[in-house]
Amino acid sequence: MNEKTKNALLSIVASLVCIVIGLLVGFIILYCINAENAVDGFTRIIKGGFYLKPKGIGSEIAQSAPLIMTGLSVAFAFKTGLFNIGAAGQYTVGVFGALYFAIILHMPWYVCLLAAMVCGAIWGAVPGIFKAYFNVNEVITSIMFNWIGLYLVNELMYNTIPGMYDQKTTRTYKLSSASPKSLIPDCGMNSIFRTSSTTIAIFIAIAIAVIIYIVLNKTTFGYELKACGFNKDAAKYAGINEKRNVVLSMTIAGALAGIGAGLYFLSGASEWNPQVSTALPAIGFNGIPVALLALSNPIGVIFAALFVAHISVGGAYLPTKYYQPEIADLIVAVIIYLCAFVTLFKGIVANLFKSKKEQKANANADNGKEEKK
Amino acid sequence: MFLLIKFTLLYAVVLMLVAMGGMFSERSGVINIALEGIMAIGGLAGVFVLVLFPDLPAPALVALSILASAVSGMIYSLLLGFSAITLKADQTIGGTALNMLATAIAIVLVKAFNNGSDAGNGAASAKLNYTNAAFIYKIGPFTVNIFLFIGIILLICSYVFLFKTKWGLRLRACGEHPQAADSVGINVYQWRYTGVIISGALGGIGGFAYIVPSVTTWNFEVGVAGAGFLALAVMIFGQWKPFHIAGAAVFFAVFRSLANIADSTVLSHLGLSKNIYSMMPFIASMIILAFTSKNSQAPKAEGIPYDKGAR
Amino acid sequence: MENEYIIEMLNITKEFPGIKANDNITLQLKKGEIHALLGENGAGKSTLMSILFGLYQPTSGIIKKNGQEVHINTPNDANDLNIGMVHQHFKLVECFSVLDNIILGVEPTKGLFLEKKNARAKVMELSEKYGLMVDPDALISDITVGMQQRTEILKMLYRDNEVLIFDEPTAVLTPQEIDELMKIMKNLAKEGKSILFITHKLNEIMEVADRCTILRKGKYIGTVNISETSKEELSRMMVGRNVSFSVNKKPSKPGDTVLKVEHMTVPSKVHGNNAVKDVSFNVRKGEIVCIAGIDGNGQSEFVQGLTGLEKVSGGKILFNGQDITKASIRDRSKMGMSHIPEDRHKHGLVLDYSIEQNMVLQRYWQPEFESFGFIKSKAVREYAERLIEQYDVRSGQGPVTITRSMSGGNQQKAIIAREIDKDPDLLVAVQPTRGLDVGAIEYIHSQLVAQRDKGKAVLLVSLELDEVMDVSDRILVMYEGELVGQLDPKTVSVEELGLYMAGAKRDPVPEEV
Amino acid sequence: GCGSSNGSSSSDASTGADSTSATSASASTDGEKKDAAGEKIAMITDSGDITDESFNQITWETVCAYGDANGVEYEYYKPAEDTDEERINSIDLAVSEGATVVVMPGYLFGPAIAEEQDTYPDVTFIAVDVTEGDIVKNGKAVDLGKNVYICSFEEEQAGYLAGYAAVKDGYTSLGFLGGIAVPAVIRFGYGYVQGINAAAEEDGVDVNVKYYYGGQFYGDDSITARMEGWYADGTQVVFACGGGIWTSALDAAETHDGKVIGVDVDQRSKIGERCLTSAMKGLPSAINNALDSYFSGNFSELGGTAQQLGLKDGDYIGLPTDSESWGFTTFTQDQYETVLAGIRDGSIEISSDTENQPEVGSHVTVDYIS
Ligand SMILES: Nc1ncnc2c1ncn2[C@@H]1O[C@H](COP(=O)(O)OP(=O)(O)OP(=O)(O)O)[C@@H](O)[C@H]1O
Ligand SMILES: Nc1ncnc2c1ncn2[C@@H]1O[C@H](COP(=O)(O)OP(=O)(O)OP(=O)(O)O)[C@@H](O)[C@H]1O
Ligand SMILES: [Mg+2]
Ligand SMILES: [Mg+2]
Repeated sequence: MNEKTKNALLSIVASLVCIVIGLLVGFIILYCINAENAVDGFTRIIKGGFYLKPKGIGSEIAQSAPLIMTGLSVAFAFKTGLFNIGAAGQYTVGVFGALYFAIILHMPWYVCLLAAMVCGAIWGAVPGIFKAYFNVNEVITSIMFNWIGLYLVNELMYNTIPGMYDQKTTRTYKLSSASPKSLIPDCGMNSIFRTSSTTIAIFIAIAIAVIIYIVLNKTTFGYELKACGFNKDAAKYAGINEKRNVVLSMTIAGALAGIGAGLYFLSGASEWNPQVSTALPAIGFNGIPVALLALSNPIGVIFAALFVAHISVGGAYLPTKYYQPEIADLIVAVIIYLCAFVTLFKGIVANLFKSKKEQKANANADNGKEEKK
Repeated sequence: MFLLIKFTLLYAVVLMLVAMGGMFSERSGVINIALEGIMAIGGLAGVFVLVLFPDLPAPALVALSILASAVSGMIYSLLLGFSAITLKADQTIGGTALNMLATAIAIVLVKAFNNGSDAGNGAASAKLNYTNAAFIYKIGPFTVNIFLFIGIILLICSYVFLFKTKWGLRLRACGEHPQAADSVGINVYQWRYTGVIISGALGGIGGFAYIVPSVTTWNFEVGVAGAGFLALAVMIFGQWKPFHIAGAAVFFAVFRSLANIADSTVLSHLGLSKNIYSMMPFIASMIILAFTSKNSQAPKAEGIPYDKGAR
Repeated sequence: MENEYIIEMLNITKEFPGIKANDNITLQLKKGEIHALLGENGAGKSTLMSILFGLYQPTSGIIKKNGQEVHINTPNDANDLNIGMVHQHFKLVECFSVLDNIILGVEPTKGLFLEKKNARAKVMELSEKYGLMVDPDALISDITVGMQQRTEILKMLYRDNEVLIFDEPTAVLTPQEIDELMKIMKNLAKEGKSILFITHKLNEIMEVADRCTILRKGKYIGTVNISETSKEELSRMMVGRNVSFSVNKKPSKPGDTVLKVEHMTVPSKVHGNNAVKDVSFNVRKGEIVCIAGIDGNGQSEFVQGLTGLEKVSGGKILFNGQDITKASIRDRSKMGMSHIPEDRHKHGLVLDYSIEQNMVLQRYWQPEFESFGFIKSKAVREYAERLIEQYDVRSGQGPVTITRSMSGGNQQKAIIAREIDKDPDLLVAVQPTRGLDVGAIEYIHSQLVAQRDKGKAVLLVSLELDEVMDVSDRILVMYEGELVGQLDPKTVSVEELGLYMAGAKRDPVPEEV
Repeated sequence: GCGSSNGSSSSDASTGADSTSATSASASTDGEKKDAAGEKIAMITDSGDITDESFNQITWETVCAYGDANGVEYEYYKPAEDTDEERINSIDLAVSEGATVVVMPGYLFGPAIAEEQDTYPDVTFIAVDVTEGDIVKNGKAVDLGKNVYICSFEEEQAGYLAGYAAVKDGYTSLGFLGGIAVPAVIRFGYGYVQGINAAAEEDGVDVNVKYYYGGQFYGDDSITARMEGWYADGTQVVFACGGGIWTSALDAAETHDGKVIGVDVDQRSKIGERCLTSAMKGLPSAINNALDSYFSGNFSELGGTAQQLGLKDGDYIGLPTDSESWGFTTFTQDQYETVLAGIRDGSIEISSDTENQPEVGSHVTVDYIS
């Protein structure tokens, strides 16, 4: 078995360990709060959308599309040595781009999606520039720009630009009425799942994930980006413009998050409420655990996102008689905390059968020296 | 005007305390993104004390609640220490996870508490109300809260500890060159834990100082609304030095208070919306960071897990 | 005569994942003696000393002090046993003052607070007594390597250590400074201190040591009295064969100029003024020009300026007649400049990439390996396999081995292969043999000479005097960022070279030869 | 048992007249009575939580009280996301778990009702704060099914009363602190301004009003700070109109000796003697009536209708008149009665327009803070 496949296997095992432990802790919490309903509640979480077929599955799909994108956003940045905690902000600005082009300009959906992407990209680029040219830690910048983005978008939608905010619903105007042609086509999926916002968004997201995978692993561009991520100095030594690459990868990360926003809001799933300025969209932050769980592998992100969407939807089916809705959040958060250690689990699992191999390696290296003399 | 001063002091103390917390952690070599979460936990613990023992004598209540916030902050920060120091996991990621966890924990605890307290059926809110009279003093036209004094004392203590005691010397050595510290018999792990735990205490008190003097009801669904992150910016702006941090804190606090009371000052004529004002401190800090961190004094070994074996 | 030995390390074995750094080694140190520890790179010297100093725990074996078995689990224990160590890589906190570094760990306090007055007095007294001149208030980042080392020694003396370990202390010093150190060590020994002294340099051992223990590939070879042995015997014990100390090569026949540097000036990262000052010289086809000098005299900055890693603040660089002063790193590489970097881990390799990925680090973008933005993985694989074969780079799984898992020697070979195979007009080699064993060193030297004989230009930057003397055709000495002399290795003596390196001697360097 | 940490109990949540009808499922005439056993009341929350101290909480508490009084099972559901789809899913979930009556607070449920009323013809839907205009299915308004009863309130009347009374009581510097600017809140606020205007014009006194939406249904430090700014700047009374947001107004009022006007229910019990009065709307009574008519088998009367409940329909709107809740000094109960009468017979007309701000006379200056 060669290095690559072995490595992949390790990663998968490690992630599964995380999930299992996370769920276990989750169950314990359920049990502590209310013992006799713990099993029922837990099965609901495990079943996720399947507890309410077919609609649940539909909304699960609808929710995983943006999650995949924000997950990709974070994962992509990780691969290039950056921690993009700003996906939430880039997502928010992306929402504005999508909805402005839809509600005000009545553009077809793909144009709106592009707008979302561009807006997200801009919001990602700024921290990149700060990192590359002022050496400000991108984590701090991203956090700042999350809030700036939120306030800015709310200001624009609520106070500045007339015609986006609907007094009656206290949300932005529904696309179904304001600009139906801006809705992402559903190709009959809505009728299958008897939902209103299960669209081809999921396929777009998966396609993009595959593209990102190819870019990272098969192209010179990806080679450069990863080189910067692993070792800035070596990249510079190899004649790679590492500053430019930092900006680029943050821009791309932002673009991905922006697309995520587009995929969600252009599927008519939801409208933006510009009055609420205390919380950033959770989908943005959940991109982090998704990326971690996937160990930053673009393909892994797809499954990680499906999983997170799965248990979040499932969490909503907890009987409120016995469990507050936050329990689900707590369990997700616990899993996240464990994800911080995926790499660790990986190391542990690896060491179990790595050491022998290494010895061999060093051995032939040394014999080598002997022969020469 | 008096109001502006009042709120500036109020926020400045909070930001200063938390930023100094971050300083201790990073001086020992551990980046502490988790301050936001630590604040929430510390605030929660303190408030719980206020709710549970409302009829303690004021001084005892103040002391006990502040102690509770500090201790809970320490305990929560241990989670960061465990992941970052013992398990050598990525510090930023661990911190982020702790932030997400903190709000969830706070909500669940408060709701469980409210449920228990009136045998409700899930209708319990994530809010706690309490009285804060014991914390607030009127000096002439000024209203100040006890945390102002605590803050000043802790500021001086921090400075002395960091630059005038052997512990400070050792702590800083661990953040700058852990191998060197190790080679002269300083236990790097132990000192990094110390740094993280101190940051937990300051963060916890900071969270409590943020919640209690300003209102008598707190909705724990919002955690501490980004104050912890702002404190991180304050710390960088303050170049990891106590008194610089204090200055930076005041600077940010002015913006924050203006955002809230602008419409009852001359600024009301500008007719700027609250969104604009809320943006200001963040934009200001970005600009400042851009200029300051070119020659940043960040501890050299911060963010790098220390591994004895590695050469 | 119970315990004539102050320290005894008996049957010490230390294993690291995949390697036995020490294999059943016994070392006995007499009171008041200077005991040399000799061995190739990677022989296990530092490891053994690290064990004595409590940084590593031995896999097996025991340590005795004055006959009693002791357990040294931390440097603290070592300190308590009055054992001190000057490390191969200094362990000083850059942004602390000399004094703070000395007292770190044993800080004198009055009540809760630091109390440095007496400490300063004691340090000054010690530096008087042993002639260790330091400025107690200077920041480490601002002082010379020599003073940093004196600080390290004072660290030990301040702790009243009686067993002093020096790990390759002379590697960074000029012959003059070395003589200084030798005197100091003799002094210390006279004062009753017992000294363990690691070095690669036999004549140093012959000069100061009383006895010498030799290691090879982690194994104990033997302990000899210096009075009863010779350099030749020592070296034979060290490498297990007769070593030819000099590289055999034909005289060079230089062609026309490849590189011409005019008045180059490079600002410094650490201190305010320039690291490289108004340097001018040229390099011609078919010669190996060596820039000699003590670590930290601007060689690194000079190379960074030359290869484009840093901006030069003044002067001109002409490469094959073209001005490349402002050219990008990539362009310089395209024009035929190769660079074997000083720090293989920082610049030379992406340690988390596989060998094959590292092999194309300088040329992945060339049509040979890229089409429409995609990497031709097959071409890369074949190319890597060829180089691995040709330069015999050894590793676990061939081309897909993650570079981090390789030994330093093979990592270095991979870099050499990559850079030489570019078939450059100019090969800039910075300490190409650093941390490698004799076999690898011989091989790399022969490769450099081969380049020269193919009519290429080679610019070698080295700290190792022997390397400088053996390999180069022309020596340029750099001192405090300036070229202070151009010497002919065939005529110049090591001592004279040392005087130049120390700045004690200097004469103008012709821009053109 | 029902109740919550700081929510009001359903008894003081219902205004005057309806307190009779609150728990009288038995007091029914024709139509065969439903047997509580097989029945289940489900409540779905809108974007808020059942602890918002606003219509979600009041609805929930009313449902609890009703269920307990009549031995009917009840439960609430919180949609996973703030989307129509998830609201619909929640209804599905509720029905799949045996709900026969679904109670929903808030205009957000319009599309969900439009969707589900046909899906579950034999489930009864009761929605408050919903208008016919809200019942839209992909862009087009649809008419109510027989199994649906929706109602909204003329909050502007309550706001009007509060504002009018405050000015009549001699206050000349007032404030309005809304929660999220939802239609109901806006109607309260604009009514408040209209009432202030009317009183100011009558007495010819100059009145200034600060008008602001907090954007949330709970108080926090920044809103408290803002309120302190207001009171310090001379504001005497603040109409805290948005769930739990009153805590911020009260905190500030305490430090600067100001007054607070409560909303939805008589909040005297919560706010204390700083509570000048409360602008009440009969959310509980409306829900109780609907539930009554369902369980007494007369739902056909209400089914398919959309009511606009105001003073003309009964005591759905008003200020608390019992002595300890009556915080006014110069404003008398008689004056209050005359205004009520005026509104009832339409001689006083109050605009319910939420699109544009009410125009005011020369005596009143309103400072709308964005
Ligand atoms: N931390 C470590 N982890 C793994 N292997 C190590 C470690 N330290 C040393 N080694 C291995 O042990 C061997 C001995 O290393 P050591 O540094 O003691 O050699 P040395 O004689 O000091 O070489 P040098 O002359 O370069 O200092 C080396 O070959 C190295 O591969
Ligand atoms: N982390 C490590 N793990 C295993 N072997 C190592 C490691 N680092 C160095 N070595 C080995 O130790 C020997 C000396 O290596 P190297 O020169 O890189 O370390 P060093 O002596 O600290 O560096 P330098 O010689 O530049 O001071 C080489 O044989 C190298 O293979
Ligand atoms: Mg060594
Ligand atoms: Mg070495």
